[in-house]
Formats: sequence, structure tokens, C-alpha cells
Amino acid sequence: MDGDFKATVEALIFAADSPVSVEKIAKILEADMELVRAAVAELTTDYVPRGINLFELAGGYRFLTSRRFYPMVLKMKDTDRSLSLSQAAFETLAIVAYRQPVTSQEIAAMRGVQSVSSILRNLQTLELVRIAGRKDVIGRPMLYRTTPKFLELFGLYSLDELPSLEEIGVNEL
Amino acid sequence: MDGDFKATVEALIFAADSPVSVEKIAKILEADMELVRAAVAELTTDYVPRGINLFELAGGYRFLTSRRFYPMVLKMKDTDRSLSLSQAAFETLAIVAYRQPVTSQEIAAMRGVQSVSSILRNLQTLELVRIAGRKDVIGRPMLYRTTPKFLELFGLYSLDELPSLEEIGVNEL
Amino acid sequence: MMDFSPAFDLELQLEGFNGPLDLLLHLVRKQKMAISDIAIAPITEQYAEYLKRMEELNLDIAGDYFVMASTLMLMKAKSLIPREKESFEEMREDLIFQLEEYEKIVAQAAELQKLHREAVRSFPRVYKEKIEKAEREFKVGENAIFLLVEHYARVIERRKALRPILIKPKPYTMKDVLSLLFGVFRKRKSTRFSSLTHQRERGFVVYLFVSVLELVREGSLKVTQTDTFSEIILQRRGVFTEEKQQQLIARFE
Repeated sequence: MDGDFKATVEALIFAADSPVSVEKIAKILEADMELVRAAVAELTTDYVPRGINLFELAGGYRFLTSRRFYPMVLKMKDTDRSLSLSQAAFETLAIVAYRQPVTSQEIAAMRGVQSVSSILRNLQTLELVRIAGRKDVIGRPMLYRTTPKFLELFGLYSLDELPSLEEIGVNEL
Repeated sequence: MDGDFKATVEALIFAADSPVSVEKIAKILEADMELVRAAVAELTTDYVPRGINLFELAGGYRFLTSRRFYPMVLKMKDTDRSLSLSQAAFETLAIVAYRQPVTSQEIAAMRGVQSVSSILRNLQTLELVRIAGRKDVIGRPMLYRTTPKFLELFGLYSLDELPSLEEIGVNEL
Repeated sequence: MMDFSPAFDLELQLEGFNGPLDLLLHLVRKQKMAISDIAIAPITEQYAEYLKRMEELNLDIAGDYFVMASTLMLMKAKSLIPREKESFEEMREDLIFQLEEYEKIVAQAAELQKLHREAVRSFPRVYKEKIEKAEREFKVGENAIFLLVEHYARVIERRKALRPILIKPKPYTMKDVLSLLFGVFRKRKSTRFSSLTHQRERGFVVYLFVSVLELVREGSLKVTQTDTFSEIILQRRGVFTEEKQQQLIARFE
């Protein structure tokens, strides 16, 4: 691996404000995706013992501080990125995450309540959920999906990484 | 040098909001200033060949993208083609779209700010908003409307297709 | 009324329920029942007891809980009528499905909480480097139109938040609804359900429905409906005394 190529990949990931995908890096560097993937893999290994780690998030790569040093960094920052969401909001988010795209009415029915619109508004303001079009049924209700920021804040690379009910330990009937 | 100590210093510098001084790091880690200074020196050397460098600036340390790779970073920033509107600009555009025809003063009042004229000029330059006459009140202020290009960009046939507030569970009061 | 007084786990935070399904699931688990074995009659009683207890503690109970209560009461009523057997079974199946789905959602929500707690142990770099950008073409994303309504909503909500808060009229209580119902039947023998609900809000209708079911159960009212969704006719049986009214009110308070 050419040291400068790897360092360029490192610089790009570092300079971006959100996770950067392998495709994007390959396009910018006019390089082969495989080469980029190899560089990213090497970087990931290089950073394992360090204070900064390379994370796979929201379809791309991003540098974040290592989770091991959470207490010390927290001491400096005073506050972490925790969302203060109610249980009801977490349930609503779970429905959107696992069953997207989904309408507001469908979510309300699943939670056994009349309306979830204020919770959905809140999740939208937090940029965890967004409107992703309309459903092709009478009334054309809006469909909701999770955002890349949701993936980032929940440590996921893609929605496929959401733990299955089996993994959680609930038997799917 | 203890690898974990150095890694903690690395994490702190990375996550800080502004350049951090040796003094501050020493205080957080309850460690000797000399030890912190040594860790910073080692980190600086470690990062020399990489895509990220450690710089001493304004009385503190911070990581920045290595200057050598600036051309590539610039290229990446340029690739982020879909220039997004600022929060303020989006809000202003939304008010024009939903309340047209509307005066600059009315928009400013709704947003709770003194003036939106520079934002409106910007939206005019982007051809999203246009002047559509004057209001028949004292001072005859100009009235703003959205343009056909706005409809085209936002994928609408007509303004009737704007999603309603009601649909997202917000009632205008 | 069957004397049924479940031992209340008062240490449990009553206000900690996240909605009617959460409360129902809690009741089913307490009975160490499988969801699919849910027995409607006892669960209905317990559910009502919980609501009563929550009211006693002056908790702010969302209307959603009463909607579920009336559904349960309706199911219970249907279970007693042979002709309604099929309809009852259908409703019971639906409720079982809903509870099973809800159980999954709760597990998934807990998993998300766990993922989030772990993910936020890492911090991003916050300050931005000023790297000059070239002039860029203006484009909007695919869902920009929805972003537009969201921004508009944000403006409206911010403006609303700055306004003085209007004091909402006190919502109906079971007492108000029962007094109204008794008032009507002191004067006449029968009435249409729709005439009582005309231009009333949902909360009132739910209370009214629950009251009617209660009166049917104890034999003071007869209800006829010839077809699904057709007009419901309420007929008085026996006398609507002040005493009976007080009795019923006491039961709900």
C-alpha cells in the first residue's frame, strides 16, 4: 500500500463532516474501489490501539474518539450526544426503523393510540426521521423513514445491521 | 510512554471544541504537565507522514487535515454538489411558498427577526422567489411569490400540491 | 358486579405506562398468561380497575386509555351474546395480534436504546476547517418538498410557543356524561345514540359509550342496532333515579 494513497484517504475521511463512502473516495481519487477498501481496512487496523478509531457508519467511514476513553472525553465535554427521548418516542422510532416506510396512522395503530404526530414532529426536528414520499393509497398519506443521522447516532452502517428479533431474543411467531 | 495515556491525550485533542492547552489536558487527566507535553510531542511526530497532522495554534493543540492533501479535500467539498439552503433561507422560502403573496416585513415578523431582505435577495438570485407587485397599503411594500423554477425544482405541478401542515399533525392557530 | 380486586402493585409507577397496549401487556404478564390465551372478561375488569386507580391518583390519563377500555367492554359484552360469537372471536384475534406486535416493538425499542447508549460513547470532531469551496450549482434533494413543509411547521411552532398559552376548557368527566344521560332518560323512554353525540368531541363520545355499556350491563338500558354502522337506539328499562345515578358516579370516581 502506497503510504500517500492511504494518507489521502485518511485526510478525506477526516475532513468530511459526515461519514464518507468508499464510492465517493474512489471517485474523488479516481482510484479503484478495491484499492480504497484496502486503504480503509488498513487505517481501521492502524487506529485500533489509538484514541481515535475509524467507524463504519451510515454507509461510510468516520473518525470518532475511541469508546474506551469515553469517561475522560466526557469529563472535558460535560455532555455527550445522548438523545433524551421518552419511551413512547423510542417505540415510535423503533416502528419507523424496523418497518419503514410507514405512515403516521400505521404507527399509531401499532402503538394502540390515536395519534403519534407530535412524537413524529419531535423525531423530525431531531433529524432522526424524515418524510420520504406518499403512500399510493386513498388520501396519499405521508411515509416516514429514518435518516442517515439516525444510523450515525445508533452506530449502524446500514439498516441491515438492525438486530433481528431472534438476536434480541424475541421469538418471531 | 504508556500507550493508553498517549491515546487519551489524542482523544481529548480530537474531540475538543477549540485548541486545547497542555495545562487543560493535564488537569482533566490529573497528570503531570511534563508527561502531557511528552505525549503531545510524540503524537506530533507520529502524525507527520499521515493525512492528519497535529498543529500548535492559539495556545493549544488541534488536529487538522494535512496541507499536502488539500487539493483532494477541495475536490471532495466541490463534489458535494447539492448545495443546501441554510436553515434561515429554507424557512424564508417556506413562508413565501405557503403564504404568497407576502411582504418582506410579514416574513420577518413570522420568523421573529429584524429583516430577511438579504435572504430574499439570495433566493431571488437562485430564481426561487420573485417580486410580484406591491401591496396596497401605506409604503406599498413589495410582494413576493415563488417562481415556476421553484415548482420545477421541488417537483410540483402547482402550489396546490404543497403538503399541508395538517398532514404532519401541526395546526396553524 | 363481580367482586374482583387484584392486588395492586402500587410501587409500580402507574404513570409509567406508555399507552393502553403497554398497560394491557403488563396485565397479561402479571397473570403469567401467554398473550394468545388472553381472557377478555377478567382483563377488562383489571384494566378498568387500573384506570380507576390512575384517576384516583389524579394522573393525567390520555383519552387513548378510554378508547381501549370501551373496546374491551364492547368485546366483553359481545362475548355474552351468542349471536355475536363470531364477531367477538374476530376482535379477540385482532387484539392478540396487536399485543404480540407491540411486544416486538417494545423489544426493538429497548435494543435501539442500547445501541444508542453505546454509540454515543464516541465523540466526533466538532470544529470545522475553513477549506474554500468553489461556486456550486444549486440543486435540491429528492424530498425537498417535505423539508419545506417541515421548515414551515418549525416557523409556526416557534410562533405558537411564543404566544400566551390558552387555558383549555376542562375536559368532560364521567360524572358530567352520566348526569346528561340520566337527564335525557328522566324525560323520555328512548333516544338515538347519534342524537346524544351530535357535535360532541371524541372524549365525550367515548365516555358516553362506556356509560351506555355499563347501563346495559346492569340492565337499565336496552340497546338495539339492526345493522353494522346503523343507528343505535337506546331504550330505558326500569327507572332512572337520582340514587342510581349517584351509585354509578361513585363507581367511576
